[in-house]
Amino acid sequence: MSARKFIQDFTVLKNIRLNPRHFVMELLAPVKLPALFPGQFVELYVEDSPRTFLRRPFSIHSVNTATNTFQLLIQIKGEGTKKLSSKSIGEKVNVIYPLGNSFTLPDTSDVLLIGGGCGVAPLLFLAMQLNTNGINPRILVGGKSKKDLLELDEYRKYGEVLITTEDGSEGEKGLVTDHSIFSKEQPGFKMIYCCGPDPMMKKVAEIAGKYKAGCEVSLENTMACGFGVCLCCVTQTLQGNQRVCVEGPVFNAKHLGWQKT
Amino acid sequence: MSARKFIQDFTVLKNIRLNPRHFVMELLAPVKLPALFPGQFVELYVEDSPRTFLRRPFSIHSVNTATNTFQLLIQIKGEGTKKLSSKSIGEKVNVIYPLGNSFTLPDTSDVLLIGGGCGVAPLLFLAMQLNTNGINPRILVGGKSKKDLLELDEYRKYGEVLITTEDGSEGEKGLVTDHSIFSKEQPGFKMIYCCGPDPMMKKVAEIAGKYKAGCEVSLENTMACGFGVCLCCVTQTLQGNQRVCVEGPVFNAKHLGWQKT
Amino acid sequence: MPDLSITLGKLKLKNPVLTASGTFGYGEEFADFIDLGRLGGIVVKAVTGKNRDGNAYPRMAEVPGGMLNSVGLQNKGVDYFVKEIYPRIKDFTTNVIVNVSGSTLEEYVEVAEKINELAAIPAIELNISCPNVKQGGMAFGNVPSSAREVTNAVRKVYKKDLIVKLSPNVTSIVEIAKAVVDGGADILSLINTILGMAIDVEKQRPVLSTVTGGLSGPAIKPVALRMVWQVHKGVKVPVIGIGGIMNATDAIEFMLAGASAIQVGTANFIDPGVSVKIVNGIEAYLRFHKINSVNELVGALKTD
Amino acid sequence: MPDLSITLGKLKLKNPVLTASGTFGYGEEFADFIDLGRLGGIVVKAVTGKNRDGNAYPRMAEVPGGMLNSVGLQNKGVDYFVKEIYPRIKDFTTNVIVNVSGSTLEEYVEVAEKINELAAIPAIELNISCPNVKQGGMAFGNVPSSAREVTNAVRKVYKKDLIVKLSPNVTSIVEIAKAVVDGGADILSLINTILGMAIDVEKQRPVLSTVTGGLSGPAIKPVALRMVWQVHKGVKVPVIGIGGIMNATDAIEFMLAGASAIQVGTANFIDPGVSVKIVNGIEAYLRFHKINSVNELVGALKTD
Ligand SMILES: Cc1cc2nc3c(=O)[nH]c(=O)nc-3n(C[C@H](O)[C@H](O)[C@H](O)COP(=O)(O)OP(=O)(O)OC[C@H]3O[C@@H](n4cnc5c(N)ncnc54)[C@H](O)[C@@H]3O)c2cc1C
Ligand SMILES: Cc1cc2nc3c(=O)[nH]c(=O)nc-3n(C[C@H](O)[C@H](O)[C@H](O)COP(=O)(O)OP(=O)(O)OC[C@H]3O[C@@H](n4cnc5c(N)ncnc54)[C@H](O)[C@@H]3O)c2cc1C
Ligand SMILES: Cc1cc2nc3c(=O)[nH]c(=O)nc-3n(C[C@H](O)[C@H](O)[C@H](O)COP(=O)(O)O)c2cc1C
Ligand SMILES: Cc1cc2nc3c(=O)[nH]c(=O)nc-3n(C[C@H](O)[C@H](O)[C@H](O)COP(=O)(O)O)c2cc1C
Ligand code: FES
Ligand code: FES
Repeated sequence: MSARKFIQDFTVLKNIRLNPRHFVMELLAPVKLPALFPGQFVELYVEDSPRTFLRRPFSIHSVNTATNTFQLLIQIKGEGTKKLSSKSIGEKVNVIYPLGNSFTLPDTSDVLLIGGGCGVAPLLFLAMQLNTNGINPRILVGGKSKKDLLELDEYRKYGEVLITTEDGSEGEKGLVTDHSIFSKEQPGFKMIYCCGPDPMMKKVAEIAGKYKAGCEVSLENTMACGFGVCLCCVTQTLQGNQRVCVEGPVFNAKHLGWQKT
Repeated sequence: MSARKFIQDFTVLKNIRLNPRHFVMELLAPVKLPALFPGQFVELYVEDSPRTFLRRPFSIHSVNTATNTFQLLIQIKGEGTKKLSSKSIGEKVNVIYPLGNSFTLPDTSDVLLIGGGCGVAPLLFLAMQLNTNGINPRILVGGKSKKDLLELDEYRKYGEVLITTEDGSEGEKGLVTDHSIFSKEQPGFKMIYCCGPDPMMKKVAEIAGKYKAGCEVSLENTMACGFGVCLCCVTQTLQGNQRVCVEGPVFNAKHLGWQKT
Repeated sequence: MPDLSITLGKLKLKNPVLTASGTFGYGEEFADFIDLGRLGGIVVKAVTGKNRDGNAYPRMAEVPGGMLNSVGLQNKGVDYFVKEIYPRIKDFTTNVIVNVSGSTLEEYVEVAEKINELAAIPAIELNISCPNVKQGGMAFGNVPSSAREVTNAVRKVYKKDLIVKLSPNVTSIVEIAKAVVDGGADILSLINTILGMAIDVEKQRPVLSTVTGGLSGPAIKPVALRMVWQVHKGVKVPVIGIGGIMNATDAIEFMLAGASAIQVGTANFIDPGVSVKIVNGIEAYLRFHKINSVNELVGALKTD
Repeated sequence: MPDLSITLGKLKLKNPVLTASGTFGYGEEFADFIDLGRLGGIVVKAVTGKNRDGNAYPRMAEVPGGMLNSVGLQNKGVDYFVKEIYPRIKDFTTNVIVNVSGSTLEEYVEVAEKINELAAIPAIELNISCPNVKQGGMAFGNVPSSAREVTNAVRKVYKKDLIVKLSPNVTSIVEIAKAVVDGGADILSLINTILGMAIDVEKQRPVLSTVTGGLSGPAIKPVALRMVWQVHKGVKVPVIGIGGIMNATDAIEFMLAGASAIQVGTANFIDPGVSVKIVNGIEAYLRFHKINSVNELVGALKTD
């Protein structure tokens, strides 16, 4: 049922620092990439890193089948992401992929993508795929401040970009869920795809409910394996505890139990 | 009583591969080097090395007060030495030094240095110091084969070099202790300084006894701290268990218990 | 070509490398990465009497040289296993061993009895050492008398090879081992995870929802190795060594200490192909040292 | 400027950072690297009744995230300590605590009695948990009744603060803790090393001359943290946390779990300046979180 998984050494083609805490890494596959879908993620092994033990999961940010590469958008959090940020062009990174399920294609063209912080990562790939399917989504991104908004021009290629910042330095002031489109009676979306911090996604799910729109969210969780065997990454759903790495990371918001974190 | 110890970041100035398993690393001190003595060693911290936890001890191979550097001669054994071997020029290495006692100066000029394998490391520094004191030692080095003999031309600057190899590919065939000078009645040495594998040093100590020559050996042992506090590195001596890292690494062979290893 | 096969009780393994319960799913998830037929055996995830949802998340914390988990025996119960999972895995060309868990003596017996009926399962591993459940698990495994009792009760209904998995969270592992052998265990496996804890100092909260969890990975290897050695010297039945095995060298350490076979656990998460690499590495070691059979390694540690 | 001072029993520490016995010599060796006066205290190497030569070498094995040692209480005996060492260290501007060890109850009492006479030593740490000696040590620490008994005997002769250091190699650390408090301990310190083992597969021999040895370093931190938390909840006396502390974050984890102070052990070998860095790191944490006193951290873990 699920697609075949691989463990392969990829080559770093680009490693671009967007700001002090974020970078985009482009990785070249050693053989032809299999079909990849928005929402899926990969597990990277971090070499020469005494303080990391397990692999690190990252969503696929974009895929380029022509160059046989994919990109990751990574926020530097701790030791593992710091080590990855200093990888040089030409170095190898061991990758397990493709992991997890993916966003489902909408049966409407009134689509809104919502990303908070580094949660935008999988949405670029999704926006690309929607375009391929003739859909121009609106893309709402939020950040603390102007400098936290990443790659806006990239997103603009695939749809209209709406912005909120907590300090008002760009777009509307406030959280993404405070955006003025949510005060309209007819906000013009029937499907929301969302990725960001849990409280934000919970709020977005409520908004979707209010407007009777569909809503898929991409969750994070602490992962040991990433491919379904350790049961460390479960989240509460109407079907009981489900694995974020296999039954997710994308869930229909209505099916989730939304545990406290 | 013992000299002040330092913990400092040194800069890699040279990293020269002598053969697949040996390299010489030259390290530049961040401030003026204190007085260093032949036989003393240093403890290096190995960065980015998930499989090493403790520091790694190495004898001082030579010192250049003009350039404020010292050199280490290192054999690649495991993870730590492998990581050190790939250090680039300009990288930093954290060093605790100077550690241990040192060879005592001889009251004779009939001096023989004996080194087996990587045991030659501290003998170069010793040979230099003997020269400064007007003594030209003979230097007997042994190896399995010609290609294991390192830096012979360096040693030749400071004294006559005698050679044994186990396969006879250079110098006399056999172990250092089989060398023909030890079959002479008057071998012409009153003091031996020796560093190498335990069985070799034991044999050398016997030879010294036979000829009523003095004999100092430089021991290795498993070290956790290197500066005298863990008591992990003891060796049996006539005064009970003594720390190789403080009371040694240089011992008068007559004082040793020579435990089995 | 050295002989890698080994026999534990009535259990014949093509090589001494098994995979540890809870770290290998039901084996299927690894089929993309390795040929399961290359393994000596696989021990599947714990099976209990009824469906269990396990503990709340977070269930995992990374720690130096290892990880903590508090999965808590999540599984769909023995009937589901028999009906849905067994048919999918029964034709694996390796030994499939079921890890049997419970909260009460009766539950252990019920599960063992039902697994006993499954022709393609040659052995069970009785998990009296799970630190992540409030009742049962480690509570059985930490007291010699109750460890003996539950083993004995299962022994009465289970006719094939009975492996009992020991908890390291005890003063004397040998005492527990003896009690369990006394109760009828054919084989012992050890160790399960060591009870540990991690704290997020920024949140001032435990990382795990359950506060404490089980420590696995290289961090526990020295303790596991010591216990395997003690148990190997203390009892007569074969021992399966578990704990922090990341490569063939680690596996060989366990065999020298007295393990007749080993299980690879947490290492599977980092490299899902590691188990077969360990098989190959053991073979290379035997060849290099000109040892004809892996049996010669078992307990061969020289301590004179 | 947050207040780092803390009081344990009658013992006043300028901050909660001590150094662990056996990893800090007599403190003198660190004077080149740090100002000893910056520390809350130092616990010196074990002192026994008579001179002990300790175990044969090799005494050390490096393992993932830590090390094994089998030093075996090498020291020159209490009389030598009183005569030769005490005069050299008595004027340190920090608390100097003596780790008291022995093979028999009488030996513990003898040493404690002699140390009791030393004005500049405000406390002893009773080491009933050394895994590296055949008699005494851990044998006392692993059974509640004998742990109580030796504590009680020492309590009768020792008038100042009596710290008892617990062994982690037990089924229930709380049971031992209670017995020891019952016996008269003012303060508990935990954990000592966990019994482990390492093997050289090329030589097919144990790495340590004693086969087994004590595991220390980050590998044991999760276990130590769990035990500190259990003991903090289980007894009323203050607890000193020990085990794998490498930096201020680790130290704060222990304090949140219930430790009133901590000891830095193996980390001293890798960075002899680490103890003072930990003092500074705790201060920075308090400042950042606007916490006035380090006392507020003790047991502050939120588990709701
Ligand atoms: C399915 C999935 C997809 C993800 N996609 C992306 C992505 O596209 N880009 C990106 O930057 N990050 C992504 N993450 C998060 C990323 O995996 C973590 O930030 C990373 O593992 C941290 O590693 P580290 O070694 O740098 O930090 P650590 O030192 O391990 O941790 C630093 C801090 O981050 C927290 N943390 C660690 N792991 C996670 C996690 N899995 N989720 C949330 N917080 C965590 C820790 O609790 C700690 O507070 C994803 C996570 C998951 C599960
Ligand atoms: C005082 C002293 C001076 C030394 N001087 C030198 C020197 O000048 N040049 C040099 O190349 N080496 C020297 N050594 C040995 C050197 O410290 C070890 O080879 C090194 O620590 C191995 O580290 P590793 O991580 O590469 O190997 P590891 O992976 O740690 O070990 C690889 C193998 O080497 C063995 N080994 C590890 N540590 C030691 C040790 N201390 N002594 C002997 N064998 C060990 C291990 O048991 C193992 O079999 C010295 C050792 C001491 C104690
Ligand atoms: C995530 C996880 C889940 C586990 N689940 C089980 C289990 O269900 N039953 C069991 O007996 N052991 C379980 N264990 C313990 C392992 O089988 C093994 O005994 C332990 O992890 C030590 O081996 P390792 O260090 O190689 O992982 C689990 C371990 C982990 C890490
Ligand atoms: C080399 C070494 C020697 C030790 N000697 C003693 C000792 O003499 N007395 C004692 O109570 N603990 C001794 N210990 C245990 C430490 O004090 C400490 O409890 C243990 O190492 C755990 O802390 P750590 O992980 O920070 O090292 C020793 C530990 C090591 C590593
Ligand atoms: S991370 Fe292991 S099951 Fe999801
Ligand atoms: S290595 Fe610690 S005392 Fe010598």
